[in-house]
Amino acid sequence: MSEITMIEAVNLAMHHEMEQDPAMVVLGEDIGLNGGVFRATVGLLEKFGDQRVLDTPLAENMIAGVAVGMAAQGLHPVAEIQFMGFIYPALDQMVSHAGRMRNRTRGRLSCPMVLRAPYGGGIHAPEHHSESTEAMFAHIPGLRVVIPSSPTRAYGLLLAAIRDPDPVVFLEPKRVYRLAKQAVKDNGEALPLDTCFVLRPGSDITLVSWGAMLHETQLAAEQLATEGIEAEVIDLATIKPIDMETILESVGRTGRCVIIQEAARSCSVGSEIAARLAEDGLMSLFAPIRRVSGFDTVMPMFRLEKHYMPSTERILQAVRETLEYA
Amino acid sequence: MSEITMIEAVNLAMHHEMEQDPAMVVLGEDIGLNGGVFRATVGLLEKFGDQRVLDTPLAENMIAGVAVGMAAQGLHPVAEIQFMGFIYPALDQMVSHAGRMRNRTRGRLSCPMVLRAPYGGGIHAPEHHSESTEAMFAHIPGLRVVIPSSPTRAYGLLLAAIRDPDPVVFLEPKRVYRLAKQAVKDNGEALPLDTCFVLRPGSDITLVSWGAMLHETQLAAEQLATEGIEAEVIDLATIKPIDMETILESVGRTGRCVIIQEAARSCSVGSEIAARLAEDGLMSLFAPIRRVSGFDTVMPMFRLEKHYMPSTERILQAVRETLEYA
Amino acid sequence: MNKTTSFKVEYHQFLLPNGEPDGELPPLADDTNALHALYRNMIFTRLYDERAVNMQRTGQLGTFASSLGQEAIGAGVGHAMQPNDIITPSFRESGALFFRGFRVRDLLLYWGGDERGMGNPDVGDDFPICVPISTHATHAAGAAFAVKYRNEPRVVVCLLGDGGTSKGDFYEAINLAGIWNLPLVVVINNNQWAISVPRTMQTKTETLAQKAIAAGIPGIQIDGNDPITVRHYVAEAIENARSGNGPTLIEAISYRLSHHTTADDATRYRSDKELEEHRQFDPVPRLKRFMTQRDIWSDEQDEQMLTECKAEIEQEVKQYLESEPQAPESMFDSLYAELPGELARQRQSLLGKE
Amino acid sequence: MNKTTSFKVEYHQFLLPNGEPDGELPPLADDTNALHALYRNMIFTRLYDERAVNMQRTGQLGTFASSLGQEAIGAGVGHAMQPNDIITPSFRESGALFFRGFRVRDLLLYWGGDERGMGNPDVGDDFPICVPISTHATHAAGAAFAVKYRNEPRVVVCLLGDGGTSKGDFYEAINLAGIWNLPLVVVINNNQWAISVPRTMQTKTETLAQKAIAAGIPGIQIDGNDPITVRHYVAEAIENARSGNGPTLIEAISYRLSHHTTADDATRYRSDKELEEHRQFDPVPRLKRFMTQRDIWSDEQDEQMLTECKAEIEQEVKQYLESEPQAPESMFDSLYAELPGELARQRQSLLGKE
Ligand SMILES: Cc1ncc(C[n+]2csc(CCOP(=O)(O)OP(=O)(O)O)c2C)c(N)n1
Ligand SMILES: Cc1ncc(C[n+]2csc(CCOP(=O)(O)OP(=O)(O)O)c2C)c(N)n1
Ligand SMILES: [Mg+2]
Ligand SMILES: [Mg+2]
Repeated sequence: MSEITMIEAVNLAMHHEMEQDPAMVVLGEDIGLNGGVFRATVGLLEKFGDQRVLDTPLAENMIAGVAVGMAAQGLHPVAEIQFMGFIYPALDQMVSHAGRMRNRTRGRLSCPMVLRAPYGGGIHAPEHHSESTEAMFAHIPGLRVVIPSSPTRAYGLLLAAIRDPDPVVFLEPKRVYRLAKQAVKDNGEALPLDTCFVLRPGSDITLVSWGAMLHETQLAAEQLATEGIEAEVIDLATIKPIDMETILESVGRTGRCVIIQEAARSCSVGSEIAARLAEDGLMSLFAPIRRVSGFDTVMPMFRLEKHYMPSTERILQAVRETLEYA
Repeated sequence: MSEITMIEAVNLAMHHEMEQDPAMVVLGEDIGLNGGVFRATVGLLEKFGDQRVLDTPLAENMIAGVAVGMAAQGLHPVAEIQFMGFIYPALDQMVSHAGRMRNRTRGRLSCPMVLRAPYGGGIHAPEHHSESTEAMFAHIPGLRVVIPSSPTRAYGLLLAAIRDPDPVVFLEPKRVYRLAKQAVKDNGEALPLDTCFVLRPGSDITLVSWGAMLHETQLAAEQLATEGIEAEVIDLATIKPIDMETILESVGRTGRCVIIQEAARSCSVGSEIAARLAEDGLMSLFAPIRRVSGFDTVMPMFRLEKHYMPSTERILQAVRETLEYA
Repeated sequence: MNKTTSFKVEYHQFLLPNGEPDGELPPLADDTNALHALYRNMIFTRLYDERAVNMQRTGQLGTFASSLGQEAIGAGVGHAMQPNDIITPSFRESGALFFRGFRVRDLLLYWGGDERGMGNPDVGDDFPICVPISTHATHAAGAAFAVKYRNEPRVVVCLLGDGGTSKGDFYEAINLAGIWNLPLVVVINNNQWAISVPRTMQTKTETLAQKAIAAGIPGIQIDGNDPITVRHYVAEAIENARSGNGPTLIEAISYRLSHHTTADDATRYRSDKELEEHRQFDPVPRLKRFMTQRDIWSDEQDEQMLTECKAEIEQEVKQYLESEPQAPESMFDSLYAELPGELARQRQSLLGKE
Repeated sequence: MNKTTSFKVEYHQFLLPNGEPDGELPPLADDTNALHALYRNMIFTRLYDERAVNMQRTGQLGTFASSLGQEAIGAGVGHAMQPNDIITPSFRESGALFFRGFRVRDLLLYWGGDERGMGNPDVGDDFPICVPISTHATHAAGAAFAVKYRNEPRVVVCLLGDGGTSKGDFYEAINLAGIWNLPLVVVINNNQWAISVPRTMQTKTETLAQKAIAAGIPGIQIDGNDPITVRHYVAEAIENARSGNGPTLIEAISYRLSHHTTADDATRYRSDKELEEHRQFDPVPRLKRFMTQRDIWSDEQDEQMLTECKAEIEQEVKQYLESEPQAPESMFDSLYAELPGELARQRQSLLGKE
């Protein structure tokens, strides 16, 4: 069992499942011989051939639509969108068909597909290569939306996504792709698609985050620990559905909550969590729920991206204000 | 000054502005000779000719993209998407270009376009004809999103949208199109694009809603009034930006808030309002913030749509629970 | 250096509008059973349409799209397909769907606002009616890949309209079908109108079939009001695809004799003159005349078939009207294979048990 | 009845790869100033590319897309346009952008992650670089409508790649341009690759030019590595559009001699052999040889021009490197004409003044 990066874990999960599941195919732009622009699909073409690893023409709407058609006819397509900034043409298929096929046919047909895409900023990429628009997908009924934050969770959650009988949007925080290594056991064990992960227990305040922002969130928690403040850090992991039990239980104990996301603020996943806390956990709150998030601006080009993305300092400031609130 | 319906008010505003503004053009499917499937553009072709009133081929992505191109070159296009259920192919253009043109060129180019679409349920329409996905647009930086709820506000807000130097998504609750008439003065006066309308003052509870749901919301408020409960009813009207001042001020007085929307619940406009209240108005709350909304399911086909859409009863129940909360 | 690459698009027709053959006929013209089946399907569809329009008027149905005048396309396509083939229909192809095993009550449920219409479990793998124009074209390509991947001798047929050819989905799908050599037949029902937008405002091309050239696949134009032509060329394309020879685009030229839907008033944008001129191309009398001339159809048979079809339709209408509505909570029950907890709670709240 | 409609696509080339003329040359071949300008632009672009790739390697620039080997397309297009025309560029057409008035520092700013690159106020109405493939094709159509609407004698030129022809946007845009008879020229830079996907996996068609047939507009194929051919046929199409004769699609055949971008490693998917074979078609030596043969270019001139170009580029690089970063709050300042209140508060919070 070797230590691997998150991108390697993504690759490993696909290797594992293609071996197990002859109905699984992989499709997308540059995913064949090139192995994907981030190398997520490296080795798949060589191992499984060009009828299971399909380089497509350049058309994201088509990629998603073809995946819907495949999935409705018994295949398990895992489609890659090269960057989340190019996912919007695929959104029509996700909202109009993927999320509806089972419901519309009362279960006669279904849509067991996965739409994978790297997302988020922080790697000095060109325009349109750094977006975080998971909220759009989390608003769409009939989908699941999953965001891993570490190699082990990427492996287990991607396996679960591929095996899930319904469409899953699987967003990979590309800043984490090679950030750190973890020992990942290739044992084919999937993780649940409806459960948060408590990365750090704590009793003073609850920090909820997902994807790459957990890095800064955990740094903040470590800093706080040196000051004697114990922050509970929760990795949301499944953006849709949201495991509110875990969050409510935590906030029930801490009475304080800061939500940290890279995405723009308005109508976001952070909004939803805050709204649910305000609905179901209001009376356990000692302080307002703070959201530390991207601004409601276009993600700036990379020279300024660090000012857009929440920093450890911004998180700490929000935590301090929340703790000091009386 | 005659009494007119909302759809007539929409039509009137376009007539008014085309008269004033030679750079304004109207485009979309069936908007010419047919006058639009809801008759929003009736008479425009006859009056302004086929170079200003443009029936397009059937392609929503193209309609939005062409509008972006027109707007960047000095025209003021008002594009119609026939139903919101078909707006998703246009979303790519709105997020990737319309909302970014000014920012990306540091103001060298801009995008003064309007994307109009009827939305929402309740008229027994076929599949895909009853969606409310305003939240997706409200999440997109650089856009404005506006939803009128009456003939006068449709007239004034649409004028404002057309004159606004930035892209505006203008969503028309089709259930209200012919619901009631109002006297609308064709005086060319626009309404502000960043201000709520308080439709009914009240001191016991704040009800925030927009679009067609204001109908049920106002019915609920009337019912409550007969019971001696004074609900303040706020028409959000501008979904992006949100006028939180007005809402916070109201909730500051009432201490209780119910948000009513037709859209699915997760990551919605209602989530955003609740989150902001939980952030900036928490300590004035006597009770949890309730959201009465569509479910996180596919909008059912019309035989069941009334069970999906919030009813006056569901609103009343939420209000009562909020009032009784101690 | 100057080089030239050339392309062509052919137009085919067997029966003239008056039912007379135009040149040599295909073997199909001698297959009485097949002709009877095509004719019955067209009559059945027309009667169903008429009934459905009336039901809409009396509030028993929602917005409805008739295929009046275009029945030869649905009939020809439906008859040309093997049971195991897969259809991805638009919303205007009731005739084809009847051949595929959808019942009148299924379609009435669908247009009556009830999901169960597309849920008929006996229907096999066919796709449900697709409302967002041309979005099903890529499904058809994906489905065609799936059957090819499994080496199944099945073909996918996608139906869309003239308006549908303006949408990116259509091009993206046929382009993929070309390069992946998929067993796919795309049939354009060119009924000359997309609601109020005439074919001539949809695209500058002389034909819609030539759009195939952009995908490097064969494209042909056929008389879509001649059921023999439709059945023949669609079957040829299907069997060609089944043999591994890849996709075909077929433009079937027809005319929408009805309003766009019951929500539309075509008199706003279409002249009576144009409408009347097109009645002469009606596929139903055309096939009837051909069969009568050949002595394989009589007025008595016609009468009897009409009576039978009407009875069957009434029987189905009755089933539809008597169908119990779905329970409100059904909106949750087919959404996911397993309902997530947060939705289970929303479902409870719908039931009033929060 | 059988009828056949026919279509064709022509291929044009003036200079052979070795710089020899292939048949009769156009007047442009005698326009020394024009040839010098084309040549200088190609050289300048190549030097700029080289410099930019180096800057990326040393961390002074972000991901960068070179146009090595394809300079004739940018040069020919840029030179063929009138100042008042409008370009909608892809991300790989630096040469055309230099002709349009973008400076090296503008492009470096852009690839250096700074919005000001596309903000150069001297640039007029040209569209910024478009990263999402082919999404600018519809902008081009909209812009073409705008100038036509105002009766301005202007033409819009849209540049996109072979990969870009697979995307629905492309078809939707040319279809509209056809039916609306827009003053639009779409030039496909067919450099044979879309990152790792070869032209042959992108579409089954023999040419990309034939995709024009789907829109009912003229489509031609030209040697995109011959700057004289590019300049000539693009100018012809532009002037044709200016005269009210509508759009043209031009497939300019070239080859990407570089990696896709600095983030790409083409050796993973492309053979050295293929790459080496294509070096013979390089447009830069081709034009140089032609000019030398005609005695309108000398080695001294070449040397001098290289030196001048390098100096100019260095000057610009210096400007770029010395540019003060934008203030962080600039991300708010060009978002709306007037910043909404809620964003003004977010802006304050960025400044640490909540
Ligand atoms: C994407 C999309 N846009 C708009 C509509 C609304 N609409 C329904 S049918 C139709 C016209 C379709 O024309 P055509 O493809 O020729 O099919 P026909 O109705 O003639 O059978 C339109 C615009 C839709 N259903 N989907
Ligand atoms: C919509 C979209 N999908 C994917 C990408 C990522 N991407 C950037 S360039 C490229 C290939 C483009 O190929 P082509 O159109 O031939 O242009 P070239 O790079 O060869 O100039 C891809 C897939 C993108 N920019 N936009
Ligand atoms: Mg039609
Ligand atoms: Mg290319």
